[in-house]
Amino acid sequence: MPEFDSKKVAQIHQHLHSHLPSDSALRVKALETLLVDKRLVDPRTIDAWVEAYSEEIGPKRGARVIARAWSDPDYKRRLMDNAPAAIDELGYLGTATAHLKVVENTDKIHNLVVCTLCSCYPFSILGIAPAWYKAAAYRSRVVRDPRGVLAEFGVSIEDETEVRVWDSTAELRYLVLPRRPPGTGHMNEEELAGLVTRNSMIGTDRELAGDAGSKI
Amino acid sequence: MPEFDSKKVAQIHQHLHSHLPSDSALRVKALETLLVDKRLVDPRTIDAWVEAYSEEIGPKRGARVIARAWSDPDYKRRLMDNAPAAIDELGYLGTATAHLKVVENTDKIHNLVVCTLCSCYPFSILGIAPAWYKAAAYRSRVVRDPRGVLAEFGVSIEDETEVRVWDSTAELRYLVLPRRPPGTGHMNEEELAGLVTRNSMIGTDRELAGDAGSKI
Amino acid sequence: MDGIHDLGGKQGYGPIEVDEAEVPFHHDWEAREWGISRSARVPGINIDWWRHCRELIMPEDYLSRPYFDSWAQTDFATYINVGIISMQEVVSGKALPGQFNINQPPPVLTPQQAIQEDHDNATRFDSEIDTSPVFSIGQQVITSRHGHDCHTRLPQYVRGRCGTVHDYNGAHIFPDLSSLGEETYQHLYTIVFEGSELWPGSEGRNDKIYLDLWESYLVVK
Amino acid sequence: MDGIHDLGGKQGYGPIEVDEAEVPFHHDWEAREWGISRSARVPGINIDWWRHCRELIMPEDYLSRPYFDSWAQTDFATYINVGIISMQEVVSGKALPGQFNINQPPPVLTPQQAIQEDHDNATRFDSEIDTSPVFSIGQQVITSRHGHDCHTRLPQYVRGRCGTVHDYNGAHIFPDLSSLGEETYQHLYTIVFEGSELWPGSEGRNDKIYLDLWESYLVVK
Repeated sequence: MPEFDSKKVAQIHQHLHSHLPSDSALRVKALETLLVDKRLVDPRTIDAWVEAYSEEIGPKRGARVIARAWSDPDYKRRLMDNAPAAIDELGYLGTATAHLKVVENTDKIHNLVVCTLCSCYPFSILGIAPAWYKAAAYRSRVVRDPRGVLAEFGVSIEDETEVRVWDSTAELRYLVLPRRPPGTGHMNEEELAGLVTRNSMIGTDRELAGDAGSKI
Repeated sequence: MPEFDSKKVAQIHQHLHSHLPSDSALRVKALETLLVDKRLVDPRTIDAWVEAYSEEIGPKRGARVIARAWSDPDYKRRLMDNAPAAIDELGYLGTATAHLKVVENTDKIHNLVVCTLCSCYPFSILGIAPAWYKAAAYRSRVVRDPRGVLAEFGVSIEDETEVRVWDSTAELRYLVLPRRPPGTGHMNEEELAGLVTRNSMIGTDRELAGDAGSKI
Repeated sequence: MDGIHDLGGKQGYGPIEVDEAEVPFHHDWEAREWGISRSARVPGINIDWWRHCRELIMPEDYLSRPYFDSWAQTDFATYINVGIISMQEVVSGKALPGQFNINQPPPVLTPQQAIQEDHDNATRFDSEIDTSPVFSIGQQVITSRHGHDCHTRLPQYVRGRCGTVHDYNGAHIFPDLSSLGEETYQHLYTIVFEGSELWPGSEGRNDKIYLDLWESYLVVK
Repeated sequence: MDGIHDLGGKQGYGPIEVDEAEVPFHHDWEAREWGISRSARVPGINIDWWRHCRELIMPEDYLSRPYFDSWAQTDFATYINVGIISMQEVVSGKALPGQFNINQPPPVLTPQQAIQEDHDNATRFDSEIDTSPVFSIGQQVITSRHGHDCHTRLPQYVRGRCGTVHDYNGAHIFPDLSSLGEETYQHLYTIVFEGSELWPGSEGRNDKIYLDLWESYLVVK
């Protein structure tokens, strides 16, 4: 059990600053080596997690949730009411999504998600967060100047549109439900999922194309 | 004339981050080389300033001011009323001291000086600021936990003593007038000046020894 | 703590890398660290304590080192703190005899089992509590003016500010105490702030900022 | 700007190097930079603009590089900004033909002349102005809740706080506009704050914090 002593940990960080190699790959290698030697983890299990999050768990899951919500009004209702249960209808409940909430874009509202204090992210439906989501520039700026940040992503927002920024300060996580692009009435769920970009589910993308191939 | 455009300067800093050598000595050498080549400065003039601030302009000046204030009640009155004029009686007016103020320690009051926003310092009477004065640790902590900072300097302050922290946010500068050590009634000004430490004039030293040799 | 991690509204961090390639991992070591973080857990190191340990990274390292690198450093720090890894072992780069190790081999998972475990990791952080929530939806509240020296989830940019209760989320584990090893629960609200309440020069911009805040962070207006 | 430079009260910066050797310069390059900063001035670069340019250094560089190194970088940035040095010249490390340079050789000073010039550098920043000061000594005031995007000398840790006017210092050049090239003057006060007004857990500690603040940073309580 830790002693929960901040001063000690701060000192450890100062020592690590001096004693760890400066190259990130070497640092992580050193950590893995020690943990494997001490039987705290098996490298094959690390492999398994890497493969799970490279192949299966990623933004494709979120896109399928969005496509179903677009296609099925009852599902959308369940998703807005109780997102964890609704995503689990597809088997996507998991790490960091037990308190998921879905926030819906409309013509008058645009939603945008951040975690200013660390980098909380709904892993089991969006996979690994993009590097920019975890970087100081995005975390610092998006709550103060969301429209400027959106412009940097190539998204222009009309002045009248309300911008809602969701700062994930607790264990709630947020998924943006983007607007269904016009002219997609004929598409099935799989085709619709192909229109959904990862960024549109974070809120740094807004106008989805109705005719594109898979984006994710 | 600059355009006073923050964004442009921020971009320049990003470019400098990539293009300047990482070693500080090389960076300054590169600056000096360019400025000398462009006739903006003569290296002999740089030498002269370095010598001035290595030999003549330094905390010895401040110590002489303090010693005179201890020895001469009239001088002390003038110093408290109008520090720039009083230090110039000794010829010590100069860079960053035109709006100097002196704050006096007593048995019940301890003064401590900082500049949280940059590192303002009364150069012409104390010389070059110590590295710790300019470092994030001192600047961040001393306004929040002055007694903790003092303890780190080996100075313990009774709970009843009022601690006054002076954050130099404008062009005013502060010089702490420490208490004259007991048992020094027989000393002349020069001997008294030898008792004054640099840190006591910043406020990170409090109890001066009455019998030591030169500290500065 | 008012640490370097509390980035909301801070200025000077430059442009966002919007053209980043859309791949889960940009380097193999990032993937390894992710895998380690998923599988090599240690009893007693809860998420709030781990987050606080990440906040305690030296500010210059926090800003200059890559994200997953800071996870690795936090893992090192928490393992060292509980005595599982020694600083000597960090320096030598290998496990030393006579130090902590476990007799039983660790579990071996297949990718399919990892996906299943991810599903089982849908941890809930809420709980029933005896007291009723003090605030109701639509009510105006003011946030605390102060933080404190330990872990807290009330960012500086919303301290001492007026907001409105947008939603009530049940009682959730209180991170300020959880990070000290104490499991207590408090009512958790979603509070909405007008941008103009938070930022100079943002009047009329039609921006709203939502945060999930615990009851003790709030006072009645 | 709410930049990395605004360090008052921020946490996580570790211990102070109290055992530092008491010498003016710890490295020759520090001395060179000091000498450059004293003698190689450029018209139009006033102290407030220069300070702001230092605040604009990338936060990771601001924290990780030595102090006088940040002066050199600020010099580079301000010289580049006015067109005296080009980025090309930074890369090549030498002055290139066809770029800015001056015909007349620069002045050559002896140490004694430098000491005299230091004396002449006792610049005053105050001026008579037409209006009377709004606040009087002993009066309670509240500081602005907000900063702004440019240079300001109202630190975050005293925003929206209640203090008392301790002293009046005449009208001084207003840095928020001076850093934009506009020379205006405002009444400048010394405001004293109780530690407990600023910091959690500091009740009864008998700490007072004094700051020199311009009139437009303050409102009547």
